[in-house]
Amino acid sequence: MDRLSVSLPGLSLKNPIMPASGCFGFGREYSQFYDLSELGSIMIKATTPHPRAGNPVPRVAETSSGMLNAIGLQNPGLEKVIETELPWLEQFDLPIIANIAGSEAEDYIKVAEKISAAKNVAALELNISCPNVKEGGIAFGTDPETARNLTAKVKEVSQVPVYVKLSPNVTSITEMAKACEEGGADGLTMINTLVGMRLDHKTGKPVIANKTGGLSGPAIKPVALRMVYEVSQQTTLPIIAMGGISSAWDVIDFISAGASAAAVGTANFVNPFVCQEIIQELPSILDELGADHILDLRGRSWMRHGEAAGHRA
Amino acid sequence: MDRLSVSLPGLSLKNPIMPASGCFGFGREYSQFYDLSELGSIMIKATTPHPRAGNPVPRVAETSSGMLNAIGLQNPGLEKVIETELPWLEQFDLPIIANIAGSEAEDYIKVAEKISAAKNVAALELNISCPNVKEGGIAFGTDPETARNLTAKVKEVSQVPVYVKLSPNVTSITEMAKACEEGGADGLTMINTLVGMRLDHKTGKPVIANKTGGLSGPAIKPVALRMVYEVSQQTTLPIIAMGGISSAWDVIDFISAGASAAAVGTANFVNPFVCQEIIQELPSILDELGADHILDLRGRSWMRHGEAAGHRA
Amino acid sequence: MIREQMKVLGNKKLAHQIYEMTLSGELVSLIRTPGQFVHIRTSSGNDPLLRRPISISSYNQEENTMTVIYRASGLGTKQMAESPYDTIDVLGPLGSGYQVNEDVKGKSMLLIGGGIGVPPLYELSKQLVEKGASVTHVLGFESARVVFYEKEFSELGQTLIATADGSHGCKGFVTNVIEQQGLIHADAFYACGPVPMLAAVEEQLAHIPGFVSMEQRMGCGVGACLACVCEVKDPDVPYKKVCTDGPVFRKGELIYG
Amino acid sequence: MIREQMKVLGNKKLAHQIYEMTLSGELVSLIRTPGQFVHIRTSSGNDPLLRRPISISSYNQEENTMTVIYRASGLGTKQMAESPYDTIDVLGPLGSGYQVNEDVKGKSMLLIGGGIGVPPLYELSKQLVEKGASVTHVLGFESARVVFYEKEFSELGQTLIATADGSHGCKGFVTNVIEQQGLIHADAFYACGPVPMLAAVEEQLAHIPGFVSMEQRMGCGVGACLACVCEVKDPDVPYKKVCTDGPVFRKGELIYG
Ligand SMILES: Cc1cc2nc3c(=O)[nH]c(=O)nc-3n(C[C@H](O)[C@H](O)[C@H](O)COP(=O)(O)OP(=O)(O)OC[C@H]3O[C@@H](n4cnc5c(N)ncnc54)[C@H](O)[C@@H]3O)c2cc1C
Ligand SMILES: Cc1cc2nc3c(=O)[nH]c(=O)nc-3n(C[C@H](O)[C@H](O)[C@H](O)COP(=O)(O)OP(=O)(O)OC[C@H]3O[C@@H](n4cnc5c(N)ncnc54)[C@H](O)[C@@H]3O)c2cc1C
Ligand SMILES: Cc1cc2nc3c(=O)[nH]c(=O)nc-3n(C[C@H](O)[C@H](O)[C@H](O)COP(=O)(O)O)c2cc1C
Ligand SMILES: Cc1cc2nc3c(=O)[nH]c(=O)nc-3n(C[C@H](O)[C@H](O)[C@H](O)COP(=O)(O)O)c2cc1C
Ligand code: FES
Ligand code: FES
Repeated sequence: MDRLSVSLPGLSLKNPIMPASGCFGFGREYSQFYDLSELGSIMIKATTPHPRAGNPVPRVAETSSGMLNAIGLQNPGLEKVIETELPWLEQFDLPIIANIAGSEAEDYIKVAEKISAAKNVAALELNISCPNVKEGGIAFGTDPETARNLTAKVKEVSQVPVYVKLSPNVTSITEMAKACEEGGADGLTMINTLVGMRLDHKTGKPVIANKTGGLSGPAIKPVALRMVYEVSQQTTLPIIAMGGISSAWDVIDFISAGASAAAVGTANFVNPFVCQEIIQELPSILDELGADHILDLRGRSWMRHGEAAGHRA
Repeated sequence: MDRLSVSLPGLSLKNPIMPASGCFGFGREYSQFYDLSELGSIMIKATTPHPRAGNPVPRVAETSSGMLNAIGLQNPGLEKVIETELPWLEQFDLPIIANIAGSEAEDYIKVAEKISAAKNVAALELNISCPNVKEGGIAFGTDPETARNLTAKVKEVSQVPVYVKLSPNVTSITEMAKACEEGGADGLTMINTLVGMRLDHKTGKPVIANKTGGLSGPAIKPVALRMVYEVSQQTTLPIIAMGGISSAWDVIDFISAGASAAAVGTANFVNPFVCQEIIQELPSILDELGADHILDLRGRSWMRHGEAAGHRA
Repeated sequence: MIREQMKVLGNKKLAHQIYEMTLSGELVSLIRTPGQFVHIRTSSGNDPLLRRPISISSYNQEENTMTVIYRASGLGTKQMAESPYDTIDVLGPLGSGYQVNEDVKGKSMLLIGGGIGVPPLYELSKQLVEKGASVTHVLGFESARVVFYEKEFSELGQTLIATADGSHGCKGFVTNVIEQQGLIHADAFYACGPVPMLAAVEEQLAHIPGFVSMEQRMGCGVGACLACVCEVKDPDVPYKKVCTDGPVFRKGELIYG
Repeated sequence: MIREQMKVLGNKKLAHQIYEMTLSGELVSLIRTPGQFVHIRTSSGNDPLLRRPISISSYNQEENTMTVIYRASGLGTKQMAESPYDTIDVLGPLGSGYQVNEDVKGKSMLLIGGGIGVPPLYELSKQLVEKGASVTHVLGFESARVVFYEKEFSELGQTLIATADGSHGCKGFVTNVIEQQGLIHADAFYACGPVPMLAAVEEQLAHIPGFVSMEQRMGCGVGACLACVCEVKDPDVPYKKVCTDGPVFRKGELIYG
């Protein structure tokens, strides 16, 4: 039965469910809970050319139905990821999506070139939307021209398809999406976090050391859904959606909005089994909706009756 | 005791708490619950030159810690508001903030001219951020140039100070704020709703007839807080803050972020007494924080120790 | 109209997903007509955020008690069903219900309910009977397992059940039953249920006076937010509000979209 | 490390805002050392969203029961205190706790706790005593009304209380008591409490071996999100994770910000 299999540029997924970058490390911790081979893919933690210590603490704060984080791209650096983390992940039957980040275009190019050559890296996710670093990150993700150029440069060196991760902190998400498409992106992932803040009641100072942080979790789902709905109608690029997904029905919502796959971030912290549970629940939901294949539901929020769905494996 | 009194352009407020526009009608319904004279002010429902029927139903949908609405500026029109609603409100000891909207600049100018002449209208709130109408609304609120021009034009005709209501659906909220400042705004109100969407699980279609709606409630508070924090440091305009406020501590947060007053929207639906309760609770919180006056806390999130607060009455 | 932490005297399952909650408090003394509703907060946190509108299905103003009957289908109503708390936050009574005057005496009244539209008809029927009317109930449900209050209604008057799948009573819709049983000659009708049912009933019973109770997604429940509007035929009034102008409207007043 | 809907056997108030919850379940059999913690989900909805890290204060692996002691101060812990439910969603056991080896026999151990850092020391003390160590407890609290477990600790060894306002025991901090009572000559110390206390204790007891338990705001609780890091002195390791490398660290390992 392949009701869940999805084929996207570079990615032959047994199901369209994967943990979102930064919310699953490099998989080691969650491998204690279930067999990671059950997943469609893993979007690994952002990798930068050199090791990064990340931001001071506190790095997280809770908000109504959401959380703020400012981890600051802490990661062991390109070399360690290639030599240790990726080989460790080879034991699982999975294509890996490598999330790459940096402070300047050169950083992205360097990481893209090297990491895309790794055996199990099937696609890159260009993180041009991290709100938690002083330089780079979100700066690339809020100006269409910059995003287009960066995408084109990374495409030149990458041996695997390139997905660009969009920031929701923009006036026009479709403009950003189109710029990435023009730059040669093979797909989009969306959304990264919304910039937010929490203050300590007593002192009135920001709870997070970085002052602002990225808002994730169910609170942002309506915004993410709307953006996927808009972008999927305006570009032909496949979308891997994320933003508040914590149940199989949330996944159906994003597929209906026009996504072809879905990533789960914050919900892993609430329930470490959430990805596994979603994958197990999807078939019965497809039964309930009378759908043979999950992608038969793709775009049904905006598609006129009878139109065909796409990207089915 | 005037620990809560706040003096802003055009507004001499006995306390800085008021219901947000569209969430309190013209006050009639909530006057059944408590004496509206207890409020600092009321931001009345958006008024347009002519009566508007608004959008088809469903107009609201619930989300995690939030709600979506697409009322579509239903209102009885300028004439009725001036002849019936505003005179009715005269029985309360309150300055009124009139929220004005339209499809084109002429609409705003027309409403501003007339409504600012009403006896109890002490300030205008220029709604350039309504996401739920096809024309106008948010279009004015996402382009700095357009916002500046509109502000300037309205200023020319208004007999009372003009506050501009900012949309959070922009790449740079400070750029928008500065544009309004340049246009001559006397103050800012922020934030309006984030554009979002909810889908029906079964059909996959948008729940709201208008397809997208504006997200409000506690879910958006971290975004609102961050924006007030940014804007209050970049302009000298006083800010009336809103976005997810539902308790006295939420008010303290926004004052700490840099606002001078606070408006309560969605929370009125959850608890019709919320504004009254907040006003009653504030003094004991000031005691707890050792603050003589609420504005002694203004901007303490970003202010260096010992700096003075402002806008105190 | 008050907001009250009402005492939960009982919360019992009546049928598949259908629960009856008995509440007591001051709020009961303010109820004016059958068909009014309350707005219930099901969580003390922000999820879900909004209240849930639920009809008052019966009330006793001597004992200050009332019951609501609800279907536990979504987040909020499921919380109600599972609530282990002994009080619940209720806003009400809201809306204007069915007027029951002395002139109903001797009249034959047809009460038509569909699914979770059935509950408010129970108090209405009690009051009609008390005032000397004779009542006939036609109640439509999905299937046998969600039927409730058949006995209670039967004690007040003839009670005919229709189920969509024929698993109980007649197979079909309430309009089929009304047709088959020749009930179109009642003196007046009162209907509450899904919009398609209301539309069909209004058409079928166009020749007699009637009242319908509407549902709409709500924000405030008190008339301020303009979420709950419905279109009316009167061209001078583009919209009416279900929460305050309704939920009960006169037959012919509404445009069913 | 499992996720389990644990049975709530008891949830009792010990002092002002301080509660003791007794839980039973399979999870208990996986506990390895005192000082480990669990990650508790306090709501079934999304508000609050995240779990709450709470230390295991004692456990009984024959009966599969454990207790946690917590302060009901914020949204999540208040929900725990008020919970009428008879199960609760627990993830654990997490982190690495205090190692208690046979070589503690005959040694004099100093256990230092501050506020809600006190609970994990209780199981630690029990195990140290069981293995033949002699224990002295120095427990610091804000004031008399939040003191808990004085009797329980007293049964295991000398127990000295310090309160910031002097309303119970000595007025002052734990370091004052340690100084005054000449306790700096213990064979080793174990501390759990707020960071300023840990820093002061490490300085005061720099001459003896010791272990400290750290707190940090957490996301996942399992080592994946990198929320809970703390700075360490080893220049080759910029950060360690409280949730997996800790919460217990060796004295001298951490840089207190
Ligand atoms: C005047 C009135 C009287 C009602 N009386 C009853 C009654 O006596 N018994 C009963 O079971 N139901 C009644 N309903 C319907 C009831 O309000 C909804 O079933 C309930 O709100 C659904 O909440 P949920 O938590 O199950 O669903 P969710 O899916 O969690 O609801 C999401 C949102 O949609 C709204 N919503 C969903 N369905 C409806 C609906 N049909 N009407 C209005 N809002 C809806 C909810 O209020 C909530 O804001 C009444 C509705 C109205 C307007
Ligand atoms: C390893 C470890 C063991 C702990 N053991 C205990 C214990 O045995 N008893 C006890 O009462 N408390 C303990 N704490 C502290 C406890 O986790 C916090 O008091 C609790 O999370 C606060 O939640 P709240 O709902 O009351 O506060 P809220 O203000 O609602 O919390 C908001 C957010 O901040 C986090 N947070 C707030 N304070 C702390 C804190 N001090 N440490 C970590 N996160 C915090 C919360 O987890 C939540 O994500 C421990 C913390 C850690 C890290
Ligand atoms: C703790 C944390 C760390 C994150 N780190 C990264 C990262 O390294 N790279 C990235 O592209 N996104 C990162 N994100 C964003 C998520 O991948 C995701 O886009 C976002 O959280 C929205 O999804 P969610 O609501 O399911 O969490 C991080 C999010 C969180 C909560
Ligand atoms: C039902 C509803 C109607 C609204 N109508 C208006 C309006 O007419 N004019 C306006 O400027 N803002 C309107 N708003 C936005 C609110 O004034 C406020 O900016 C927003 O809801 C955020 O605050 P909150 O989270 O406290 O609700 C409306 C919001 C809601 C929920
Ligand atoms: S629900 Fe707000 S006007 Fe009816
Ligand atoms: S809490 Fe996630 S790494 Fe420690």
